[in-house]
Amino acid sequence: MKLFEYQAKEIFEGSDIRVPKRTLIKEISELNEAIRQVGVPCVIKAQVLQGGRGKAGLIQFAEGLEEAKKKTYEVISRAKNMYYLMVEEAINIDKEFYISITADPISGCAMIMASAEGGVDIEEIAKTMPEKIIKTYVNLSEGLLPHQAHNLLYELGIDESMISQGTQLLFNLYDVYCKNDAELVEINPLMLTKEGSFVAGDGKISIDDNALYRHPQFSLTREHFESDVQYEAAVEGIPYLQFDGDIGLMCAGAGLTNTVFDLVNDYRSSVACYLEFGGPNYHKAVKAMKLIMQSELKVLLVVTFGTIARADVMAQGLVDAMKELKPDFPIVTAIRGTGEEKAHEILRGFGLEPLADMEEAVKKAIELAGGALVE
Amino acid sequence: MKLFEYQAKEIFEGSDIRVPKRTLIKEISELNEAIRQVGVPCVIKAQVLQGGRGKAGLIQFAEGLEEAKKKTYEVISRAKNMYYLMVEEAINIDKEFYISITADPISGCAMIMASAEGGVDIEEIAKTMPEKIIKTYVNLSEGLLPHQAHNLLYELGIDESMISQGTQLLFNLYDVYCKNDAELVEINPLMLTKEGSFVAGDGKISIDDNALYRHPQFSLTREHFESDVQYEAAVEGIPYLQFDGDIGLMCAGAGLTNTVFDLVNDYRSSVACYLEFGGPNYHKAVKAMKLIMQSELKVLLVVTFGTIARADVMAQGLVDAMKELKPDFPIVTAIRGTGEEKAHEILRGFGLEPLADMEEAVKKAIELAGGALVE
Amino acid sequence: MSIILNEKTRVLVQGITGREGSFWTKHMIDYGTNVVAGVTPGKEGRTIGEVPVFHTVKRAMAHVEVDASLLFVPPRFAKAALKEALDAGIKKVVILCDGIPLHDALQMRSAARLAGAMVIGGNTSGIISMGKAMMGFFPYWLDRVYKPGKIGIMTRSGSLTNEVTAEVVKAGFGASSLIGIGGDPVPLTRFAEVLPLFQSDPATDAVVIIGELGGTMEEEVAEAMKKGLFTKPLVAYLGGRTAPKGKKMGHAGAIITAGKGTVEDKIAALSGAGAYVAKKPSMVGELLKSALAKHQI
Amino acid sequence: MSIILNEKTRVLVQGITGREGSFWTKHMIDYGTNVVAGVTPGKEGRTIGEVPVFHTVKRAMAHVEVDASLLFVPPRFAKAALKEALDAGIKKVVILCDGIPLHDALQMRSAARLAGAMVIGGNTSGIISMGKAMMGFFPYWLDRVYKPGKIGIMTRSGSLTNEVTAEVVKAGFGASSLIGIGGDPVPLTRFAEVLPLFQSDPATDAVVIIGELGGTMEEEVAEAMKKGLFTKPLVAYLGGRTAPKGKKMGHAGAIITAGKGTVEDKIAALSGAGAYVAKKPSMVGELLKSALAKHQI
Repeated sequence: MKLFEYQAKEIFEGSDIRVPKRTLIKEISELNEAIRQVGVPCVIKAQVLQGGRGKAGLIQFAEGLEEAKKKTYEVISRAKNMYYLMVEEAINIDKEFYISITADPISGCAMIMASAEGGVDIEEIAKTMPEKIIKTYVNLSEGLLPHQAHNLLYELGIDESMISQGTQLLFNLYDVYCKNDAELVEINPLMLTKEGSFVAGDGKISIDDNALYRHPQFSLTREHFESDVQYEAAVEGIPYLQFDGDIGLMCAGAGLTNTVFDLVNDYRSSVACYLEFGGPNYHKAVKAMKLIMQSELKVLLVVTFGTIARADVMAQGLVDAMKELKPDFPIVTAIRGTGEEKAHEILRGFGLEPLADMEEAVKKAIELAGGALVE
Repeated sequence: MKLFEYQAKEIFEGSDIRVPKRTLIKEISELNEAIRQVGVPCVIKAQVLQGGRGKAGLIQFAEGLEEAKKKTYEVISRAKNMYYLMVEEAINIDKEFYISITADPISGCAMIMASAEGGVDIEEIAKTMPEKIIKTYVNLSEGLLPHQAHNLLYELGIDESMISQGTQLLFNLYDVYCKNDAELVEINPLMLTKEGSFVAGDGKISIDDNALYRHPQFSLTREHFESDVQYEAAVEGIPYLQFDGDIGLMCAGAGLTNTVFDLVNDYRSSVACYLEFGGPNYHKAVKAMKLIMQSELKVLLVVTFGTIARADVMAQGLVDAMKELKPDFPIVTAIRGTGEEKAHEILRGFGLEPLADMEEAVKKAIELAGGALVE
Repeated sequence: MSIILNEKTRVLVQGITGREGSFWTKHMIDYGTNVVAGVTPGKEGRTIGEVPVFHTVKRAMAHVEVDASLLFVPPRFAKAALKEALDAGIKKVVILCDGIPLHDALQMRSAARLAGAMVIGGNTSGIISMGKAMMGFFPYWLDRVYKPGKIGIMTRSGSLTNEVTAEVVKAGFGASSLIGIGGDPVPLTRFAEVLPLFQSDPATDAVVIIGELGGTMEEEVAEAMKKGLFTKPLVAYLGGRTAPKGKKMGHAGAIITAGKGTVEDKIAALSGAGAYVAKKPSMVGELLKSALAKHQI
Repeated sequence: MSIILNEKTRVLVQGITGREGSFWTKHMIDYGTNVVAGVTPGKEGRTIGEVPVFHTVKRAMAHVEVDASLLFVPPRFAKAALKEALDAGIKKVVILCDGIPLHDALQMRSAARLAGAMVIGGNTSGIISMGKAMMGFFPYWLDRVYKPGKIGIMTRSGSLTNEVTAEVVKAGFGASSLIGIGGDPVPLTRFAEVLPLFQSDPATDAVVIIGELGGTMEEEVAEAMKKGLFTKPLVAYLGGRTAPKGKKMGHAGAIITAGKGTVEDKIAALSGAGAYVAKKPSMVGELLKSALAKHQI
């Protein structure tokens, strides 16, 4: 679960990481009061989850109130699915750094990445100048050790006078990573002010969905999703992605769904939506169909090859869903695995032709959608 | 630093370990009110640090108010150096266990010891029936693991219905051990009530003196010591023990002091007090002498063989102390090590004969104290 | 021969009395697996089939010898259950559950390495040595998929495994051992760590890996091949080739982040190391045939 | 020959710029110790004598090779400093400071074992290989104590070491290596762990241990002797024989608790294993002579 910048900065503040003065507003009428609080010059920042806000014009600098108004209108006009705007004091920056903590699956450690090339796209630096990224591995049972922080900071070229504050910052950020079961915590840019303070210019935190039960303070709300249907699917625990193609996928098993996704694209057709109802969701065909029917699609393609996720249960669910919801698009099925004979019987009984081969099913779906089979 | 039972039980309560209802009183006039609060039958418990309170008659059971008064008088008359009495509800006991956590220096783990033979002297059980003590080793980086708690409890023969509460108790006790940098936490007896609860019947906690800087909530107070002089010495950071013999020891280095202690005893004389002014205290001769002079002693014996603790500094300190405090007992010295030539010069200059041999010094001291040299 | 598991391996099942645990324990025994004991705290004295249940692993091992443990426990207890198995000295563990918290998985990976144990999972159907034994849940009754043979299979995806393995069988082969390393972002054993076992297994002629977008495990396989640590023919199928960047594609591990984990990169690495990469599952059989043929020349 | 340390051992000093650290570094160099670098965060670029100072161990080791590290840091930083040394791969560490918190010491003991490192201390004067090198503070200018020879010495007590070693020298001997394992309740290396080094050291003919009440280290020595792991003559002097039960006698490690740690028990164990136990320091010399004489027959 990705948090918004304003949420990340609240967490930072609670862990003694300095952040700029800022106010959250919902509409332009609140701008005057916001600027009174944070002062000018200021920065107007769209609170949306997408990356690259700077390039997209969703972060704007303003010298005074009038400019701030103009920039706020600009940001509002560009942002999609935005609930809040942040008005933040402009910081007197001396230098910018990058810092993040993620998981390193090979060592089983937390990995701190830092770079003196802050404020820019870290993926770009990782590709073009990997030597400019300093990596430190922290064993979770041991925690971050002082000498690790020192080595990292000295290697970044931090001035002696800032080592102690930098060490504290690293400990605080590591604390945020651990306490919140984070997949990612990132400060980019980490600003070193001319007055000699480290201040978090931006904040990204992503909480591990599997650990949300340990953190009831975080809950997925509508704001975290691009559309109502994605929000509904998430609440139901069904992996669901929306695209704008022709063929709806309702498959069991992530790997299989990805494969069908590739096949559809390979044959130059396109995916309308991606719904994965395997594992614990295999009996949720009706709910899945309700979600699917909120997309625009030409054909629904159902592919499974299950073990615990029984073919007959899924087939019956599909039939029930069709009876109840009467979808108006054609449905192609390749439902296989445990209970497949019974599944095929159920499908035939409802007038659906049960295919046994995935590729055949994909081709059939594309044909029904009116697409060409160009490989 | 050893805590009193009442302090241990406060800590237990703060960590969700159940303890009986209890009230602390300072004098007999508060007894009525105390009993009104905890009810009868009750237990009167002297709050002193010595072990074996039960055998010493410092814990007494009373059926009603009158008996309680009588027992309270008894306890008061028997207790030395007591500041508080605890009046505690009597618990309906089904079974008693022993449980403690200490350090295991070999493995570098915390060691949980438990026994179904609770309420009695665990050292006795350790000697006579070591197989009745169950030991579990906990790596501090990992913490106590659920299966360790389960194995321990099943091995103790705890009923299935109490495993979950027992597991929680172990986690809470381990928490007390870690959070307080304890050398020892002990519950003996750990009472299993007829109503099916684990209740801490007694509580011993000893905090590591070296870690007290991390726990400013604990401070050594006069109550922790048998005498004013021991308290004073502790505040000064000078290891000091009081005995009732003839010869005062003021030596540098713990090992050396112990050796002199043995020699004095071997020669059938006796030690009046044990003061160790080596290490960081080697320049504190005047303060040491002030402490020593509060004991009754016939001769003062000063033995050192120092490296950092310079002989000349200690000799000068001793001379300064004699000038300032004018002790009325004879002083025998064997001050050696770094700076010994200068030290001997200083001592001679003040009319003291500087001996070079420890045994010779011990013998001389005993002779001056009027003791016989019987080996 | 087979790797990790055979019909003699003495298997313990942690969480044996749960619904899935007891159901699949019976299937495992039916398939030939030597299940010697089960563990569920509070349930000592019961039996599942003829398998005795104990409160703890330590208590079970006071009664029976154990070579490997299978964890049928919910994700939030997986870390504790693994530590219990490792503490008892068990060196092979399979963890099935999906949804292990990331930070737990990191600590589990650390603990497993420290203990020198091979811990497979989580988020997997488990491992199966064809015709001999299985730890996990596989529809072994589907004989168009679960057929003994000489192809080693490693997979990050349960559902895709049936699909791809069916193609292997369709081409006239069968499997020696099938190792589901699971779809989590921190698999407790990685492809490249299983590879040496297949290399030294005389019953394995070639290996099929079923990978997907995300992570760097396929690149590590390529690395191992380049170093000459694996010299048998290797065919790979990788799902999610056309997946958009930054989206979690079903599996938590299937995400492209920090510019890493694209299937293009993986294909390039594997092809560069001499592996055969199938564009779709139906190509796996043919590639295996030609790989084996070339290898014999 | 000598154990752990000789004149070639490349020694790093952590906390080198402190008052004690810089003072004793000069003495160590004067004695012949090969001090190659020092560490104090924030002090990189300085020198102590000719020894360069670095911010961190890692940075020091980017410039010089290091075999052993000596910690001149206050007790509250000892754990962090040790972990820094271990992380950098240093396998020999001596920690001098008195007052390491008990829970820190436990974790340090765990960490040292995990790293396979020999960590000596805390609460010790250190170690000295007579006439060659020292890590710690010894008044080596007292030649009635610090004389090279063929007796290995291990001690829990700094002050008593001078006293007892003087007796060894008085009897006509000298020391090969003197290892101060320290007076803490959790010594990071125990007597019995040093013993094998003396056993295999051709320059050591016999060993003197200077023990005291508390703990079980002397009993472990007896155990090792019984098992035949140490076969050279061993003379022990143990302080605190007449100490009352339950009182801390100076050293935190010198306390009799849970019925364990009495000197009587230790004497019985050592005598039973064939060691010679001196009742007082002045007997050590004579016992050594007769032990060596008997051993030659």
